[in-house]
Amino acid sequence: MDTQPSTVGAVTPKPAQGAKPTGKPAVDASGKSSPELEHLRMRRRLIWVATGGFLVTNLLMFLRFFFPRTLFEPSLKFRIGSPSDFGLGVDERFKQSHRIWVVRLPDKLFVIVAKCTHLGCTPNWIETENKFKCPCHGSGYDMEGRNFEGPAPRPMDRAEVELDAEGQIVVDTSRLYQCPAGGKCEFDTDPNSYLAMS
Amino acid sequence: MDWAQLWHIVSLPDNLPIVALAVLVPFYAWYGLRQARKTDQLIGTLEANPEMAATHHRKVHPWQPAWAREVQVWPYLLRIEFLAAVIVTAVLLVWSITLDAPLEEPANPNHTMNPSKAPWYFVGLQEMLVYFDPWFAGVVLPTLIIIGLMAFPYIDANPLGVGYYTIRQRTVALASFGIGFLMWLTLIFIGTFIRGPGWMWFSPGRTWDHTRVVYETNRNLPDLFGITGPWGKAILGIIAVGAFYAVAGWASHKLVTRGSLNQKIYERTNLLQYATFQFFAITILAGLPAKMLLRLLFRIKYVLITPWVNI
Amino acid sequence: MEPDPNNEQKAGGGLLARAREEVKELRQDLKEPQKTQLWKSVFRVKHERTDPRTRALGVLSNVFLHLHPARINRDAVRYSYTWGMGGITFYLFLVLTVTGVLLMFYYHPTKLQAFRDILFLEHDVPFGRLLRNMHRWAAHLMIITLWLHMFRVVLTGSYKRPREFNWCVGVILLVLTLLLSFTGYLLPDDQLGFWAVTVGTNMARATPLLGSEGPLGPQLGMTPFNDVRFALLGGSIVDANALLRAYIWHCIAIPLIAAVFMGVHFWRVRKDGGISGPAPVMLESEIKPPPPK
Amino acid sequence: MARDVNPGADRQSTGPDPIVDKSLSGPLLIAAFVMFLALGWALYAELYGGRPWKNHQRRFVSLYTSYLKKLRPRQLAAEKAAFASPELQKLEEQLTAAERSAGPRLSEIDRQLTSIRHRLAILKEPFQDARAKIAALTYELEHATSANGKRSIRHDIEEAKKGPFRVALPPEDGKALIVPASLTFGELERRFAECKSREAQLIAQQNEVTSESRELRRKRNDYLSERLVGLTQQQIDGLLRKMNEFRVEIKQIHIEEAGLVERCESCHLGIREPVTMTAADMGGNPLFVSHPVKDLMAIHDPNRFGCSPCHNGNGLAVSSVRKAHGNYEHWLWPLFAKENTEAGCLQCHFKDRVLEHAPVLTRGRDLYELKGCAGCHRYEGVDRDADGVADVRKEIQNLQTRQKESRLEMDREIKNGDQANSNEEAQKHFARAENLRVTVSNIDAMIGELEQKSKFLMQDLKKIGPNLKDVRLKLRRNWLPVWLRDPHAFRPGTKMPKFRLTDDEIRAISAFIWQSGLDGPLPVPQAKGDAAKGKELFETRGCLACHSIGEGDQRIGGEFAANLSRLGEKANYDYIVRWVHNPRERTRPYCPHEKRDLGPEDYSRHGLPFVADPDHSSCPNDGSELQIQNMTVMPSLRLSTEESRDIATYLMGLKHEYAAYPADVSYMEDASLAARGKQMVGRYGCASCHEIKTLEEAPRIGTELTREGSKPMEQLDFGLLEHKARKEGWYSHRGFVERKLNDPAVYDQGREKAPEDRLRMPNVQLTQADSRALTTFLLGSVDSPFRGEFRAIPAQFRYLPTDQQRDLQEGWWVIKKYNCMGCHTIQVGQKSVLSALPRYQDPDWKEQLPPSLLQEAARTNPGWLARFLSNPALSEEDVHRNGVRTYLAARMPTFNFSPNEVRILVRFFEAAAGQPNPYIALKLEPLDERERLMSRALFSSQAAPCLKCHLTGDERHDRYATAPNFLMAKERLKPSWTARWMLDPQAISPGTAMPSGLFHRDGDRWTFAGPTPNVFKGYNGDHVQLLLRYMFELTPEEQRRLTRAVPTAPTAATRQSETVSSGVRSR
Repeated sequence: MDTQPSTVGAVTPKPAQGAKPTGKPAVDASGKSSPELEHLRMRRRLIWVATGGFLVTNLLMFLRFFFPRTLFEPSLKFRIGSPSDFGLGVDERFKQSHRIWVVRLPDKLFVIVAKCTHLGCTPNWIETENKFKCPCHGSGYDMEGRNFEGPAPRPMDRAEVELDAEGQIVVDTSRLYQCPAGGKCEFDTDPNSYLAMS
Repeated sequence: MDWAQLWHIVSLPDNLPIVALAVLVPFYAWYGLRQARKTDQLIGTLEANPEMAATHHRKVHPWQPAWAREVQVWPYLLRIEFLAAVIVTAVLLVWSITLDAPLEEPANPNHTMNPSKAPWYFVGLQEMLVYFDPWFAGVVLPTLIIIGLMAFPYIDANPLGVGYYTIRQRTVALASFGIGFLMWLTLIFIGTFIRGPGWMWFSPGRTWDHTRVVYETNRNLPDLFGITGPWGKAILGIIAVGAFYAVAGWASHKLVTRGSLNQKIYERTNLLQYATFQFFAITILAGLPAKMLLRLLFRIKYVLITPWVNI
Repeated sequence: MEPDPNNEQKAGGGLLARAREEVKELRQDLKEPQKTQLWKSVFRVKHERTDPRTRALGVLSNVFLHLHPARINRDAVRYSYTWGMGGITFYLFLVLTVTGVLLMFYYHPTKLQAFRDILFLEHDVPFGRLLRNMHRWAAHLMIITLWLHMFRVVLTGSYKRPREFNWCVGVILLVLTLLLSFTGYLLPDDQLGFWAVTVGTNMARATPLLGSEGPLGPQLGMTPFNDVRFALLGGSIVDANALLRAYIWHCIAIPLIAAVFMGVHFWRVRKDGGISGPAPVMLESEIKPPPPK
Repeated sequence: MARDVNPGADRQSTGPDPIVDKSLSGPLLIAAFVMFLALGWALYAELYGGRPWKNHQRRFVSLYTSYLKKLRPRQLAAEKAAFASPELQKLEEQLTAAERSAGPRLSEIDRQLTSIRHRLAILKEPFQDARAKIAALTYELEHATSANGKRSIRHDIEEAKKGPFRVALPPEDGKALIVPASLTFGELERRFAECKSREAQLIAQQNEVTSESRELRRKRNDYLSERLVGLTQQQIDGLLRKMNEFRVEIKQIHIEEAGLVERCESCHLGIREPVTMTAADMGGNPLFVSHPVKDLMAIHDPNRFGCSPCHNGNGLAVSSVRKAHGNYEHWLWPLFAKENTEAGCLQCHFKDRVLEHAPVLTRGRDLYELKGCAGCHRYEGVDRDADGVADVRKEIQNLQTRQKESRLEMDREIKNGDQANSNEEAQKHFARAENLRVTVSNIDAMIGELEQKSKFLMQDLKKIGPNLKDVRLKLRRNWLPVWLRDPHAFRPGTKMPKFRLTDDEIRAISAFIWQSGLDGPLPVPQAKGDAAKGKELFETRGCLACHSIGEGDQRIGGEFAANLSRLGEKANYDYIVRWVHNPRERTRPYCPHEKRDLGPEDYSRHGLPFVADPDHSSCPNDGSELQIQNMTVMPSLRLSTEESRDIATYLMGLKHEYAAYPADVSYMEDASLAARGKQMVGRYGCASCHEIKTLEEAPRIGTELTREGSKPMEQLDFGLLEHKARKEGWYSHRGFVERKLNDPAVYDQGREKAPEDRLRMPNVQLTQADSRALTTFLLGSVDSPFRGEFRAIPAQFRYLPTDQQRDLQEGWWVIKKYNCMGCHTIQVGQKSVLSALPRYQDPDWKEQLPPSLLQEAARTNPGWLARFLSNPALSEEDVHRNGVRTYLAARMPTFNFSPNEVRILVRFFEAAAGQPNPYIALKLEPLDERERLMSRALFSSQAAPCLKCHLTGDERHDRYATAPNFLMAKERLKPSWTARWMLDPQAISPGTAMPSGLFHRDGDRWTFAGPTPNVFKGYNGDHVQLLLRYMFELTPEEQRRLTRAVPTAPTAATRQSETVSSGVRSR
């Protein structure tokens, strides 16, 4: 019944108008189809493809648009120097700037986030008793940040550490490792939670 | 002849629209008027033999009785709309890829750009500032233009020429609008291409030199007659303006009532309509060019001088 | 036309046969989606037959298309008559809206950030430059097409009774478009925009009665701090406030107003009997006496 | 079409319907296709077209990787070599030894640690579990409401604490058998705590035991790192790894607080790499080189300062080079050209006179003063003395007005007090009056101070050119016009620029100059001297530090002052003698108040002798401060009249015989010409460099250049060349300045101008390098970069010098002003002009070079230094000699520094040597009799022949002495430094003749290296300290006693031999 393929051809790109998106065989009333009609149907397909492609690509562009190439956020990754800069024990150099302690044990080095696991106060390192003591509610942690007194539910979290190309330690405080009481302890198990020292 | 300069101005991204206008407007004018001419011929023939007029389908477009008088919007109109959309998109894309939108120095109130121009579609107004005081060029005039445009259909009492291109049936309307449109475009062209640093007049192809010096002393009409007293000035001004309105009014009346059709239309026009028409015609269509010429040719700044307003 | 699956299943199905049936059905649907319930639910009309009625329904029942009548004067589809400028203008408005909204994602209307944001758009936002250019050029193009539209309307005398009011609406739309473009000009906060706007608003300063430098303005106690220009800029100079105001006018206020007027404009086109022509010519001899007032 | 016809319309069709039967698919297809292509284009532009950095980064990775690979083996070899070195071997051995010694204890500690940790591990689980349980119960207890509820919970807690907790602990001694124990919570906790603390102790021990080996290891690493140039093996590997993990992206520095965004490193990827890479290293691609000056990067860390604050350019832009470098008209801060980079420094260091890392810029500043630009073009902070005078005058006025006001106020208060109707109110008023009286007197004091200051400033006020009031006394009349026509021809390289003068202009000017000259009192007529002697003197006294002599390639000497090769052609002998004898001697004092030169008549009118010197510096007529000396920087060399005559004779002999001068210059007496001449002189601003009668207060004629670098382009007048400039691409500040400097008249080309409107700037002789330096300086002179909305160098970048740094810069102004560096070495690596002269290449003359002042203040007592600077002769009567090093031919001149400048200089030297200010001498306790004997013995012993070289004041001896007199040490030197000096002079000033190693370390004291006299037997004090104390309480008679003890002064011959043999001669 479609005796005017051209018209349909014209409108196919707007499927929303309820025409047939791709022409079903353009056969006129008497059922015979002609090469001319075939030709038109071909065109119609091409138009459909071009326009459709255009719209789809636009959609993709639209999505890409929302991911700018650069950001202006302060980075939580920072260098703290090379391992040889840290003697055995707790290093308080970065407590002010980044709220972390760097702990160096004979066999490994790791970074404790200076945040009491009880209510989030900043504990103090007490050299003489070699333990961390939280001023707020008296939670106590040993030099590895493991809680042994007070209300703290679990050891202090540790930040991810790794060595970069030039042998500098890179700390990433956005990646934390926890050791919940009773739960699975990520310390030591996860290779990124500490640096092995020879 | 400084071709580089010329090219520089013409090729400024922000001036491209004006270049486009320069092409499009003439084209469409021709495109429309061509049809108008056809129609007028048809009208001519039909006026000539009434019996043909009685039977004729009265369109320039071909028609056969077997053809439907109406067609489906879907698809016959929509397909055209779609085509238009596609073309515009393509054009816009290419344009946007090839030409970057201008971005100049960060805004700096302490450093005036020379020349500092309004956006091109307002440059016409800025150009008017040369001929009139800001309060007129910048405020009154635009308002008048807008009002004039709005009043346009209410003034036009011509019953003929609705829905087809024609000239002979609508000379007055077309002429008045045409003049206005043309004037607006001309102003834009002058403002963009002719006006250089210091808003000085640089004929096309002349180098825009911000150190250029020109001798321009403007005088006021009264000075020509050596009138100094404030009253004298005011009176002279009023006389001059009055005279202009009288003459221009008379002339335009003669024009508007030429020909039998115009005569008929004039008769159908009531006083209010006619007065408004005359006011706008004289003030904007005649007044502006007149003042511009006075200024450009005879370097006359003000005609009417009063303690409050000068024109 | 296709056989009813239920019969077949009765005929002696077994799961396999049934499944085959399902698949067959699915294929059918894919071949003729118009038949599926989903399709029907979306496009309220049956479309299997392309007869005038269906097509008319197609237009009328489609929210985007129902601005159009179902059928129009056979010659009105001729480009030679319409020039299509009105439609293009509207299309450009849509383009501007889309690109504009996208640009807003990366733009802060503050003195410190505005310019930097433009640089940011130009240099690393994906497609940022393309979008910005499109936005600007579309704006220019829109003004051109607008004028041409107006030109055509005058040439064909389409503003005449009964369309006078719609013409007025059109004029308002013209003004709004210019304002839109103008307010947008300041947003990059560069010298071009800054001085363009300064020049533009300085004219407002000279408004009679309401401007601090206009005739009779000072006499009425107009100062740079209480006149029209101040109201436009939110200050006596083009500064942070002006930027913010331009931004809000440009992105929210004026587009809304314009949209409303556009609605009216299109609505009136329909109500005033579609576009004016091409109408059969009328002859001087056929002028009827003026209608009684 | 059936369906388009209204129902009932006849169906038979006629011809195709142009609307209904036309197909649009053709145009549609094309349009859609075009649209699609356009989109493709857009994508390309987005992904590649506008993103040049993508390719750059890929190229960089490949280039850098290959470079590192090349580097690797080289470094490997270097490391091998370093390891091979004996020192390192030694360290290694020590290290292994230390580790071995620590070994057993360590292993013991480790064993204990492991066992403790094991115990802990066993204890931990039950302990923590119990603790958690108890904590939970406690919580319940706290929150329980009912009394018996609490009771029951308490009970539970008790139960919980009882345990018993069964733990199988291995015994402390770590024997294998395990005793299961059942404990209560208390015990459990106790043990846990014990273990914890034990562990801590052990770790501490471990730490302490390993400390030595750690120390050694650190040492070894340091040793390696300082021996190894460049990178170590694993560093290189690290970098290679980095390259493998390299991500192609915009590299950005974002400095939040400064609002700075720098993406330069998206393309300049090599800049911060630890390796130094030249373009050659990176396949000839200059884009990837590392920053040329690593030290600068160290001071200005890019992470804090970014790039564009120094280099300009658009840090945000990455889409094209043009945009990124800001080389387009709409970017106001285009990248500084390579040869002018240092301009960037000036933006923050605009107050600094000398910048260590910016030689070009510093040279630019020097030239600005040297060539007298400052004469016509004001530049903030350059003409310090003149500005200073003005400021002081203003300040004084303000103070005076304030004083008047407070006086009036005071009277009012007193009146009120008298009329007060209550006693305490009166008291209040009188009290206020009292305070005011104090204020008034304070102000008096201040004003006095300021007047002093202005006096000093006037003393320091100098002019670039000679005083033209003396032309008649000094010059040959017919020489003047020749000079004016082309100074560069007469004296190549002179400061005097070449004005483009027409003949009659020259006539007029010379006429005016000549007639405005003073005609008396004439210099005293002088007898001829001995030219040969004069030559010697001229070349040895140090004149050549500033002046040059000889022409073309014969030219030797400094560029600071005039080349005297043709002096004979222009000058008047008597005047030259006077000048050489004392250049500051002024013919007539000038009174700035009356604006004229005073003559004898003014003095006689008040019955005063016609003398004007620092003590008689006030005007006899109105008492205002006079300008009593010639405003020249040339100092007095304290030459005797004979010497002056000799030198003058020598100089007058220098002339071109063939030089011809116009015979008839009678017009120079023509008064009418003079009038015109005065206009000319005013117009060309001669008075800004010269003193000219009636034009003393003439204002500057040039534009101010303080902000030249940031002037809006259209304010630079390119004249008719603007469009040429645009076409040829030098329409920029740089282009403008460079061309202007090379040809000051260039922007008049093609302009129709009356002579008096033409550009006045004269041609200055500049080498390519010089004009580059000046351009750099001017480009950097920008409007305060800390203002401005979009691009501002944030305030926290501002350079805030410490007091010492400020003192340094202050001092540099003076040092440059008087060209101290002509004779002395003041900056590390800087060579004085003298040291470059042929004469001083001979080793024997090297001895004669003026001292290097690198550590001056560390050596000398500031008080003494001040005294020395203001009077280098250190004596009022016999002045024709050096104060300290009488043996030097070159003479430290008398500069007539004002106390201001003396203070500045002393401060400078103290800052340069990092000395605390003020200096407090430390007290040396006096010698007792024995010690005096001992030191006397040592001094006069053959082993330590100090007095052979050090001056003693004895004529015969001093002829050969080449070291300062010990008598001076007491007040001149700082004991601490002297001690260091005696120990190792070579370390302090390499190449000095004073021998090192006179003493050797003996336990905690220094003892004399040579054989000590017998008196020393059983003395266990420090010999250096001993000598030091002796030196610092040395008296003339003591010295005389010594000299008597020492064998008679050696003959020149012996001296020579000794010089060679022992070289025991101090500087």
